[in-house]
Amino acid sequence: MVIDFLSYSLIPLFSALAIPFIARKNTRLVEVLTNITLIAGFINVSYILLSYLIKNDPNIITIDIFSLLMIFIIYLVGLAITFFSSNYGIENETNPISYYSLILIGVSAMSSIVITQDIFSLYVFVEALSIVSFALITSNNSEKSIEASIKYFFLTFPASVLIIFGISILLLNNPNLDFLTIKDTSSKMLSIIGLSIIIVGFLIKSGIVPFHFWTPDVYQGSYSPISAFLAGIITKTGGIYAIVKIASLIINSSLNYYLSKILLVSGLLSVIIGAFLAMVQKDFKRILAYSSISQMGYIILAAATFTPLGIIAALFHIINHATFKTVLFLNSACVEKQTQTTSIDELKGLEHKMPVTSWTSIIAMMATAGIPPLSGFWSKLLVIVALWKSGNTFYAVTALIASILTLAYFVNLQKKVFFGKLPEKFDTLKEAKAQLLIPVVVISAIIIFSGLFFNRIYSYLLKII
Amino acid sequence: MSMTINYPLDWFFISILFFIGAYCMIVSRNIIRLLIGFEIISKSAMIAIIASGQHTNAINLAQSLIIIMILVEVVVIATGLALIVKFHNKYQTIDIKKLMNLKG
Amino acid sequence: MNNIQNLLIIPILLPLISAILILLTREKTKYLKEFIGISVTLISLLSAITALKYVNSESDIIIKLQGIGILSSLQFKIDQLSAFLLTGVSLFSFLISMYGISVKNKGESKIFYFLLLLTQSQAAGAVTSDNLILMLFFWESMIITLYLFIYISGETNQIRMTALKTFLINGISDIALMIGIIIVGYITSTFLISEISSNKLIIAGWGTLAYILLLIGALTKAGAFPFHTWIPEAALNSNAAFMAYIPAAIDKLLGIYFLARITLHLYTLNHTMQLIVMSIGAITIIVAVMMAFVQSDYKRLLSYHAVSQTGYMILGISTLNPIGIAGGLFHMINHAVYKSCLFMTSGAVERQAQTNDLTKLGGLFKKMPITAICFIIAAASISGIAPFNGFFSKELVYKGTLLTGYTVFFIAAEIGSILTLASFLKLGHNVYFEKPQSSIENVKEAPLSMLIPMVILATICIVFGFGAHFPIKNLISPALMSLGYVEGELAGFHFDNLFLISLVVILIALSNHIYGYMKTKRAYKASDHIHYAPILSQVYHMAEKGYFDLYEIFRKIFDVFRRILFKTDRTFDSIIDKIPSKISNVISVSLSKINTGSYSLYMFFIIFFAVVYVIYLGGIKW
Amino acid sequence: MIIYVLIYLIIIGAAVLAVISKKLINSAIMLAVLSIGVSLLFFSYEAPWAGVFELSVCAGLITVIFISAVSLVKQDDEEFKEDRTKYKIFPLILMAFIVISSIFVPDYFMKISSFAVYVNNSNESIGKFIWLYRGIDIIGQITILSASVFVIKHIFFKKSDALEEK
Repeated sequence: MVIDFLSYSLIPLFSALAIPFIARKNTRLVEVLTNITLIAGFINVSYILLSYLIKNDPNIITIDIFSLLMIFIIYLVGLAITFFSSNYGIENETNPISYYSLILIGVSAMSSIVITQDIFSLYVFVEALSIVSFALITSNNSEKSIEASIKYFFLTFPASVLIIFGISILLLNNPNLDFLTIKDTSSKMLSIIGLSIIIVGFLIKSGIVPFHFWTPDVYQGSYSPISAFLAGIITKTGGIYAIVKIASLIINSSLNYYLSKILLVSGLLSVIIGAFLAMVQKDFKRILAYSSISQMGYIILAAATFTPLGIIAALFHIINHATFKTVLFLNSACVEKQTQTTSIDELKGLEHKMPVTSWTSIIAMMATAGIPPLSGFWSKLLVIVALWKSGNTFYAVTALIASILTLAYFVNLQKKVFFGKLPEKFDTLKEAKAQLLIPVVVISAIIIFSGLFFNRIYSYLLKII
Repeated sequence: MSMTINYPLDWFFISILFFIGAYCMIVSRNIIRLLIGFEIISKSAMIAIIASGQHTNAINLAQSLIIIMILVEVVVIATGLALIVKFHNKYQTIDIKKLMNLKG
Repeated sequence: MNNIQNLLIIPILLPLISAILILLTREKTKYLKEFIGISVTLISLLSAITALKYVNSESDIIIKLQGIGILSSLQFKIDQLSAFLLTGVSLFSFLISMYGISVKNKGESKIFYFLLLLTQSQAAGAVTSDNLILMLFFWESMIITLYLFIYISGETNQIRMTALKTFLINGISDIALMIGIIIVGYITSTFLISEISSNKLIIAGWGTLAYILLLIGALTKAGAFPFHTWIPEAALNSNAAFMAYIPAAIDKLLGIYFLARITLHLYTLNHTMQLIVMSIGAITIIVAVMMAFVQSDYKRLLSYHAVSQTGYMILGISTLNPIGIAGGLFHMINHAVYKSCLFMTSGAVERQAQTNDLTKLGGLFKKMPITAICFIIAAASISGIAPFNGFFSKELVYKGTLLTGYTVFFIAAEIGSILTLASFLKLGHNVYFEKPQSSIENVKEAPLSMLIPMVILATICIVFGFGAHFPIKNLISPALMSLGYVEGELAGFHFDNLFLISLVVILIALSNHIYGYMKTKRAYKASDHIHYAPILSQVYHMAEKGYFDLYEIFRKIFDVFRRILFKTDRTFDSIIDKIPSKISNVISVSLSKINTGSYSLYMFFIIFFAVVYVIYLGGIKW
Repeated sequence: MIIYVLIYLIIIGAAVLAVISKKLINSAIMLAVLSIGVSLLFFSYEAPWAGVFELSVCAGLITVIFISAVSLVKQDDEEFKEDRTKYKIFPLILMAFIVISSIFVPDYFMKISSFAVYVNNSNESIGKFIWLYRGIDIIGQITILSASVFVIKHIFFKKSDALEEK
């Protein structure tokens, strides 16, 4: 545990506990309190990050940069979700007190996940996060959301059993479950077996092919702002992050060959199958869900190289992907709110009426597809370079070709939803409220800037390992 | 001496228990029975922890983990049952096959 | 020195910036665009004249784009030739921007002035660049303005096709030019004109190919045979301001400038190549003038003459002796002056009488006297009648040609002169003196904004004629010096054999016209006896159908290729496009069928694959 | 040795019965029996704290929650007719699995256990152990408990309640 960062997880937790007492009647106060908590944390972490980025002096801070970046993105997405929700009119559909408390607890649990240095604690916080998220999914009490929630519950909780099995194997040759201890014993067979089983558990939790079945159903069915929260950060922190973290522990192990192979295969399958499935979907959110699977495949591919560059690429793609997916899902929520549908057969020509939504979506889509100079291009480039340098040329080439598929389904989505002629029934359509657009605009700006100033960020990322 | 024999035996029973739970989670249509299956495989995981701890003479570490796991499990089961009750109130059924609207 | 350099950026940068400014104005503003256009081109003209004076009296001006690293070799250099061209370009931009105020079918005037200023900037850049790549940049960007100039003239399909044809011909020749420049750069390992000229290339090996490619670029820009075919079509399908500006003036200036540069400055020509270029000149004169003679449209007739006169310039440049070159360059500026003037008169007539068709025009001398007088002066100039400027430049070309010893080219040039005069007799007679048609009885004189440029140009015709030593001393001789030639006694009126020959030419043309007129009683049919002569009528017919048009020939050949390629493309397309999309669709649909939404199936897959993974990873293979 | 096997047999038997019994209420009771068996196992492995927790929380609390939940959905459970063949053939499948796993699993884990490293840290008391080594999990427990409170509140929130409050 990095004690320095403990406040990032404790403050939202106490804030969540305080909400029911402070704001029993006034829902506005709940929103204000939640947003203030997250803004404070966000400003704090951005200040540390930016001072580090700008001054670029290694002596300023000697902390865990890996965790700091993850905390930054957790607070960014969390803040975007709460800010969005507070203008989305959630009080008509759900209980704002428990809603915001759960989001804060989720942020707290995620922060704990990224700052903890113990694999069992990781498990505990991941369980807490899962509980929070399945409750949040059902926020609007619709039949779809309950179906999504039940599928999420029954299909991902068994994965924690695999994690425990892995921990029990780890116990055989580790006096405790500290990451440093595990790193020391990472050249031993039992550690690798245990960690491999844990990784399988996290593969299920993050919805990598062939464990991807729950992902699209859950993302499609859940309450719209929560879809963004889930796809944007929860499955990243609760699944992929753990895999990358474990991969970073066993970089130097000589026994990671089989693990590497199976992760490469899973990653590549995710990239390809996710993209193929995204092409035939009829629902906006479902396309995004499959795209999410596809993109997480790239992260897994990068992590599977077990090289420092691969870990950097994976981390950078996690962060970038969190930004794209948050923008896209929040935009889909805006579209759903304005048009009452997410079926792409009914939507057309929204560009004319919802320009900001349309253009931020296009930026995020282009970034996802890896169009230079947006941030997604660089992280995909890093992934492919890492694959190539580690000798997995076949996977590098296939991943490169598969990114064309990404472009294919996003072009299709853009064409169907945003471009074309506006149907008559949308004549009275309006752009979403300005407050709903602020988060997506800000995150789109971050996408563009992190692409433009990639050289700075890259030198920063290099210090992780 | 019994330790070296115990550990494989433990895992033999753990695997059986896991199989029972997994079978239940796959075949059952009754949503409460799914939770029962989940409970069974969770138990198998707990036994795995305690067996490892006992095998390496680190039983206190294993115990401390088990205590936390039990708490987590209670919370998961309780919230899961709450979700099931909500599902039941909405759909007036406990058949998981009714949940096939999201697909493709 | 620095001040001079800054001043000389004006003809390039100022029009560019103002062009963009004009785009920002509203179409509705009254005379704002026109005012910007006129004032900017006037400033450019003044600074060009300053440059000319400076260059003639002091030294060359070199402007380097410093501090831009890789771009540092992109330099502008203004020597006497460039300064001369720069002055010419700026002069015509200024006159046309004034003339353009009253032209009707020029499209949105905002776009018109935008293109005009852009062209001024590009042309000024092209003539002053010392780096071939930089020149190529300005040169090639001109095809876009050229295309747009024609495109904005109207919305008919004909205009679009003409614009496309223009674009393709110029584009292909620009590609040839580009390849030529690349080869030159490859041979000499520099792109600087000043460096290449200090160690001239010779016609051998790759150098030959490069010269031919550069020649194609230069000749296409100048509008010589056989790359001229877009000009007559553009004459029918665009406005008079454009015709007076680009094909009549700017293109001639640039094309001949570049021809002079490559022929005299970059290369030492051998005898064969000289003959080839001279032949091109002679053929251009004859073919185009033959076509011009039988036209029955004002602008189209002029446009063929614009091609024909190019032949004289090419002939003059390719004589490779100072007198011929001086004639070529002098003819270039003279031609720009009188042909611009002629196109302006055609524009004035078109504006006032609503037509350019010779069969419908007649008797305009009384109704548009100033226009008519300008026309007569310019027509006399182009026909080479004594004291006007065309006479002197043609004399110089003839002299130069005779000095080379090839009398055949001289004869060709003289035949060209005869037919030129004959066709202008026909044109002038028909438009201004024939009895008026009923449809144009209410015609009035053209507006002032049209008359002023015409009068200026007609005055220049006279001034350059009577005082021919003035332009030769101030413009042509310095240019010759910068090209490395020392002139002999050029200026002045010589009462020698050539003058007598020109009198003979006038007599033949006059008698031909009178013969034709007496035969048909209509001025516009005065050429019929040649048009419908036994063999010639067949040739003319084929020419009108485009059998001799390279573009049309290639278009027909390419049409076959196009069909074949289209079929192949469709086939490949279906292979490449449809089959993968079918396959991917099949894959996607079958994959998505697995996602039935059934929890049990999902759970089975997840547990099954988890067990497989765990067995694989925890297997005994470690 | 024999006592372990007996306890395991109780556990396995209770698990099978929990799966195949027709009534949910019986399943819930069998789950309690299973938990009791597991806690007995913990006691016999000299893990009394874990055993006590297992007995009180899993056998007690969870069973109570289960039974109350089952009684809430009782009516639909009785109406709900499921194809019971898959439960009837389950013992056979289980036998087959036991045979297969008895061939591979003990061998594999025998090999695994030979790589184990013996650590002796059982001297310290369990309370001290939790506090010293697993202190961070206390935060985890606080998080998960507070999460559960809000989750229950969130799940049982009805829109009509909110409207009444307003």
